[in-house]
Amino acid sequence: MARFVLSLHTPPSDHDTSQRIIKFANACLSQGHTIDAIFLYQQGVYHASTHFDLASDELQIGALWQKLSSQNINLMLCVTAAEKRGLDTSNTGVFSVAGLAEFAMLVSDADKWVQFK
Amino acid sequence: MARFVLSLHTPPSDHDTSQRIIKFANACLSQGHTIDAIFLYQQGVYHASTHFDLASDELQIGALWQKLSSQNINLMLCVTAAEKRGLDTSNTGVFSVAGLAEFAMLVSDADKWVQFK
Amino acid sequence: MSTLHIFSKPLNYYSANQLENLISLDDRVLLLGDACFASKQFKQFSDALLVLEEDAHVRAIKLSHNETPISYDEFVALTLTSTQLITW
Amino acid sequence: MSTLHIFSKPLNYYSANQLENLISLDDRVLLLGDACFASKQFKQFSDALLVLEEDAHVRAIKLSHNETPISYDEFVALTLTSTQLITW
Amino acid sequence: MINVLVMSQSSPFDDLNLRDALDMTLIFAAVDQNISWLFSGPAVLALKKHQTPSTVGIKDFFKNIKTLEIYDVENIYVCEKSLLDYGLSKTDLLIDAHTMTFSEQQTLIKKQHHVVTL
Amino acid sequence: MINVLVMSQSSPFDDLNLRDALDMTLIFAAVDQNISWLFSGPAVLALKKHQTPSTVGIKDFFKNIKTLEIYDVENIYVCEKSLLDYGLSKTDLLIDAHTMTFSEQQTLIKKQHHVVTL
Repeated sequence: MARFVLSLHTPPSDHDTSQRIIKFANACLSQGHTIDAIFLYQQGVYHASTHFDLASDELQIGALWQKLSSQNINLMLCVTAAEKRGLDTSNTGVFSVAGLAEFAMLVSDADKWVQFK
Repeated sequence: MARFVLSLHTPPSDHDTSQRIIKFANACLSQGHTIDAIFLYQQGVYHASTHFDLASDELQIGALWQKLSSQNINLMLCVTAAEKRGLDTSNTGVFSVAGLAEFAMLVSDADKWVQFK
Repeated sequence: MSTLHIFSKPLNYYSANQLENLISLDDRVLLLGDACFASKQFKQFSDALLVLEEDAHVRAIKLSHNETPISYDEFVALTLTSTQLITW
Repeated sequence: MSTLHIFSKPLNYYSANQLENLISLDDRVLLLGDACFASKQFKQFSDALLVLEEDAHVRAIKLSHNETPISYDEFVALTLTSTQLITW
Repeated sequence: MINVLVMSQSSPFDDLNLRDALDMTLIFAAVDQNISWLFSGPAVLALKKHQTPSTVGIKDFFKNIKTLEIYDVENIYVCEKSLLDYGLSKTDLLIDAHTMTFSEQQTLIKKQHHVVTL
Repeated sequence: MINVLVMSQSSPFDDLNLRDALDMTLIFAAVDQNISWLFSGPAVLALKKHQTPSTVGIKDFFKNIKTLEIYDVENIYVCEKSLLDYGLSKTDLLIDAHTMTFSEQQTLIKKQHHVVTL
């Protein structure tokens, strides 16, 4: 069984990439692989906002992250990327605030790093 | 004297476009033109966040917007664009929340609409 | 020992990248999202393109004979049998 | 009656847009930001390119003889003497 | 009444670009301006029939594009060359859009008060 | 110790892409991995000397690129063809980067455990 790290670089308005990283993550887990982290970087940090107001026919990305987090995946966001982009880092929902060093160490131990953008 | 509407489509992490729209706006005003609105649209809505944490050698975009707003310019953001992107629309600093219709009416009366991206 | 090259947009989105010079003959090319619309444009990089089946289906795209449909499970497996991954 | 075409990135960022077919001979082309690095690439659209002087200066770019430096005041004036503006 | 042209060049699921363009088009129609919408490059794929984004949880905005005619948005234009590039013919399209050569597109641009790229 | 390659293809002031790549490069050096950074396309312009973004209020990240050597980041590579495309020679560059042909770039990629595009 392999160890994965996934990074997400697109903002939450990119619904297509958002649904794809969730499905990829679920496929990893269902095959018995480990996901050491999903890391929000660049515009991806905005996924950790808690202020979405979406119609019911829109991709419910918050609920999808919630569901993933309940499977014990480490959902992280890059704190410096977030601070520069105006994300409220004191209120990041299911994502935990992390430094780039922590992420780099997880990547160093992982078998595969897959970027989503 | 002419009436301008400016729209900003890039996120606050695009420092280059950010400083350029501010300078263009100031040049308009110093020539005696009117700016009926600066409108945040698409990723531009994130400019209205109040949670930036920037080092002192970074572009101080918040202060620049503040200075523009003190010159009586209508700083607006598109509410639907913001809600979809997770911006906290109850706390948007010097920007006021507006609908696309309000913007379209301002454009219809303006001499020039300049996009910044 | 093959690299997996991953695209999610039509080729014009990547024009700066001089891709034709960086993709080896034995590399694999996987199309996701809106890249599925543009499989013809990617043929120059690989004779046998891999296409995420679900994304092609959503876009009403019928795959041609030298395009291999890939499930999410196969996508995961592909990353493990590739020595490098590049998401362009 | 000329359209002002505004660019802020090198030409490869706009490859989908079939620009050569949409820019008329009597149109004007203004380069901002990182487009200033790539003035040679934009020569095909207009013999006389306009370049935002401050952006070129920041990037240590020396303008050649058929590139006209433009101040912010001139940029504002240009938008008023153009019938259409297109920010690509 | 002023002429406003929305130009789309993004691929259909590139962020919300096509939906933003749709909103912009509808709103200018709603405030009684003469709005046109031009699709070129990969944006022409947003007019392709039978797409089903809701099966992956994404809003079906193709449904909304189909309603443009109801809202009196009649000036929908498609770059002829771009259709060719993506192997599409007029019968593959959701709506009855007018195809345009490049020179027709130039003429369209020259008629506008405002042109917006989204 | 693993091999990680950061690939930059954005123009210098395109969002924070070049700065994100710089951060990523420095952090992998800091956690003692064998990091390489390859500049191609308009990204090679981020190595051009004498740029002064601070005069327009933008952080001078060129200063930070110059310090890479201090942090033991030695594998900085530049696409030879891209330098040519932008009329740059090695003496125009901030730092002593190694130029690479496409086939050398392919070889570099094949040596990596992880490749990240930023």
